[in-house]
Amino acid sequence: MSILDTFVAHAPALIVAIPLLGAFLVQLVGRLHEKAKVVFALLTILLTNCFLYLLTYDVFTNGIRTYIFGNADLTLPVVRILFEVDAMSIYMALISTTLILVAFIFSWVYMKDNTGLDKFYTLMLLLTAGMLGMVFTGDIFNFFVFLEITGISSAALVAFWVHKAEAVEAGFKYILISAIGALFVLFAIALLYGQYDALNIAVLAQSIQFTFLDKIALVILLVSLAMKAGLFPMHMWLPDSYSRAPAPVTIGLVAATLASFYGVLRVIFSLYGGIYSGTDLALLSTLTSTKFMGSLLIGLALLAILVGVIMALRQTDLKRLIAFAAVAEIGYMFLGIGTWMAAKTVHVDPDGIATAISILPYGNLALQGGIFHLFNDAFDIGLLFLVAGVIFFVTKERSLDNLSGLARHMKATTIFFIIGLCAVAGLPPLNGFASKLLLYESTFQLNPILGIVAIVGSILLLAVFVKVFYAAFMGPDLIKTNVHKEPRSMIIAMGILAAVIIIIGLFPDLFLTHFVEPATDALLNFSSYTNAVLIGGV
Amino acid sequence: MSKQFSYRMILGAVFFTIVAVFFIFSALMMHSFGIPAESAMDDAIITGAQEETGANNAVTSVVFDFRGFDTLGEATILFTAVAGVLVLFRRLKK
Amino acid sequence: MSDAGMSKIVRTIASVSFPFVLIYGLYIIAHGHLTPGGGFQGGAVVASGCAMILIAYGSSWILTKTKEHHISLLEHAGALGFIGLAFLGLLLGGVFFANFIIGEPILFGSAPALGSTLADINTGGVLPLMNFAVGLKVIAGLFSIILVMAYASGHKEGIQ
Amino acid sequence: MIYNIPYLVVVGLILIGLFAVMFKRNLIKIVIGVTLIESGVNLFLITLGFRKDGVAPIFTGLPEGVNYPADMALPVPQALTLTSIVIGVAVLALMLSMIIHLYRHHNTLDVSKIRRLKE
Repeated sequence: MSILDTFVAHAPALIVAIPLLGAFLVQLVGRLHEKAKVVFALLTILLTNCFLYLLTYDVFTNGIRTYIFGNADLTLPVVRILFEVDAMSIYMALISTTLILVAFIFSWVYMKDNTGLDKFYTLMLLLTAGMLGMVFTGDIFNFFVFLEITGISSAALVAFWVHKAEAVEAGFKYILISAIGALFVLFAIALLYGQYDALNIAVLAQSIQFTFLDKIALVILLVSLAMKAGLFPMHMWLPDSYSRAPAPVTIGLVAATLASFYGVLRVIFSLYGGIYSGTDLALLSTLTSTKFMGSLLIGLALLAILVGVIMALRQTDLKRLIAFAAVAEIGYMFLGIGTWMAAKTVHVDPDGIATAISILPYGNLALQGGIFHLFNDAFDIGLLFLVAGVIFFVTKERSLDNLSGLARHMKATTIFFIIGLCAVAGLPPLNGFASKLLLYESTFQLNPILGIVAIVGSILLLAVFVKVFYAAFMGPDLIKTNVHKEPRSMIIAMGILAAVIIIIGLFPDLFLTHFVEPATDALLNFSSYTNAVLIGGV
Repeated sequence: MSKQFSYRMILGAVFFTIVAVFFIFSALMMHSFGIPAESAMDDAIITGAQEETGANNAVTSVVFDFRGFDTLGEATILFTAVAGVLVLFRRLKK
Repeated sequence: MSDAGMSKIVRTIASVSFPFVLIYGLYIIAHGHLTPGGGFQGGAVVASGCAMILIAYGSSWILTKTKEHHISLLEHAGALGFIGLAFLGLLLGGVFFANFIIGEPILFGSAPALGSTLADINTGGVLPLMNFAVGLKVIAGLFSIILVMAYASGHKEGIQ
Repeated sequence: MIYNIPYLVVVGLILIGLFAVMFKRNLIKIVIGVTLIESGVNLFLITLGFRKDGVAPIFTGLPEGVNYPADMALPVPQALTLTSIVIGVAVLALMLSMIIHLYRHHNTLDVSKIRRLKE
């Protein structure tokens, strides 16, 4: 076994353990030199990224990889914690680490006037470790632990500017929501544990009977995770915390929200995947509940799109406006899942007897669109938040009423804002268009109204950001004269995101076949997920 | 008491009632207290604790060996909380 | 309030009972793999002893004896010790979190006889070491939380 | 059915906590509600692990005649509860720190007077 194989074999554990170790060390390193902590945090993330790329290559060529903590041999019953990394986990991990890397580069100058920076980087690294743990773990209680790490560290980061009352208030809201959500997740885990005496997702998925208690556990899990992902009726915390956190933290929060969304996906497609992704005739009795859940998710998603966009139109605070746009974007992702669930159909032979269940082709298309959109949402919204951060850093202004004529001073930022604007609104040459087109096509086939609402949402988003563009970047020069150029590190950070957006916008097919489709297939392939654990696939 | 506030109260009350009904139902449908429905994993842990981990205390063997990674996460959470509290009460001026 | 400390009676009783609390907590940590207890529980006992001293003497007095970042250093030591043991498991035992000591002829290495046994402290492999690391972490972590919060409720400007 | 009383107690605790979180307007009471929910969930985990006439899963000085594993309480829920308690402490510490700051900024603990972030 070569050294590279050893690295790959231990990569799942190391990818989570290295940011943890970095978080424990960063305060000690920070005593050496002023900038040492930033450099150290960046190096930690880069090292994590190296291992992640190794693991990516391996998982995309060889399939699911498991890692058992404490003992190399898998024994049944599964008593140890294990990580189960499939293409979907990798897809999420790539998004998270890239966003965190960008956040670190951005924070180089952005945070330089603050005290307590060593703890800032500690918490950011802990946030990273928490998200990576959430997406890699194959154990449901371990998922809860990482959910809590993510929630607590991001709540502390939201309240980082403690001298501002609104920041503390937003942080308190966030921790309240995440604490209650996590406690209900734990309650659902306990319900499942009490019935099946297992905590491994694959083992639980294999043995779930869909009894009344299972249904309650499912509802609790979905509601609390959707709350943390910011789905419509439970999105109230999201604009507050997104808009009051420092810009690098907002990027981290976007990634953390997506990790919760990943939790929703895992619950539907893996934990309860036997019911939802299966096409056996035996599942005929659960078909109604599947379709009902799908319609419910579609309804909430459409409301999220409309409410997010309409609320965004009314905002004058730039970051809050983008946060409401993020609510709408999350709606698009849930629209993908909902359409997939509603697209199941029963084939009936002439005698009226059901012969088969299948998923209509546009269902899978919608799911692909949703998962593709997850990536686009992270990068587009992330870029816009960075632009808002630059504007705040340069002008110390967050209200659109007081901003004007920025294009004269900040050429690069203006260009990045236009890129982000077009990407969020789903205009053709950029990545947002590719994923939204998939969603429009598929939802239109399910019900034309859905497609129309989705398109209207996009158009309104375009209107929102064009309004912002005219208000902030065009028009007369600012009365203030202390507007200076944006620092180089911020341009690099925005440039990375913009480059990714443009490249994927130019080659959406390549990205779709090489990343989105494997991720979707990994989600849908329920038996390979369970067999990787149950039929020792170490 | 604004109008919006009472509207929220009603919504909250409805939500609370639904949660209460579901929770009470789930409590009634649980397996009988004291007779676990299924115990394969825990039995394997009890029998394996002494041999595999060398600990007489099966709970400690779960905490630090079988589910050691959870404990790392738990220690990390405490670390996070300490860092968070220190961040909130840091000195704001250099 | 928390800053001024309390009366002489309270201070005396607190300082007399503190060593007993300390020893009890350390006993719970050290025997974690044999009897009910462990790093978290014992650490919480010791930390509550420290909190008792804090309430009796006040946070300003404590801060003249020790600095917050010294306690923070201890916490780092505990956390690094714990994750370091996990990494050692990767290096020496082949897997992250491997119990690499059990079965080796060193301290804590021997395995107990199966079934009901007497308490033999020389068992458990990495478990007692992890108990110590976690115990240190919990003592330092909880105490620094309590110290900072007690100090902050009396002073406007931050600590450190 | 009669044997399910422990679960009903658990649900009662969780509901009291949820009630406090949803309808109380004092920040400290909201935090008390969160801790009540947490205690309820912890109690639920522990009740799941109980076995009738079982002893603690510890071999040191195990009484004669106990045949394990059938007569021992389940160890995993106890470990999970331990984790959950520590998480609860961490969340509580952070929440209370934030409340101290909110009180400094607003001089009140009433939620309706603190709320600045609306819309």
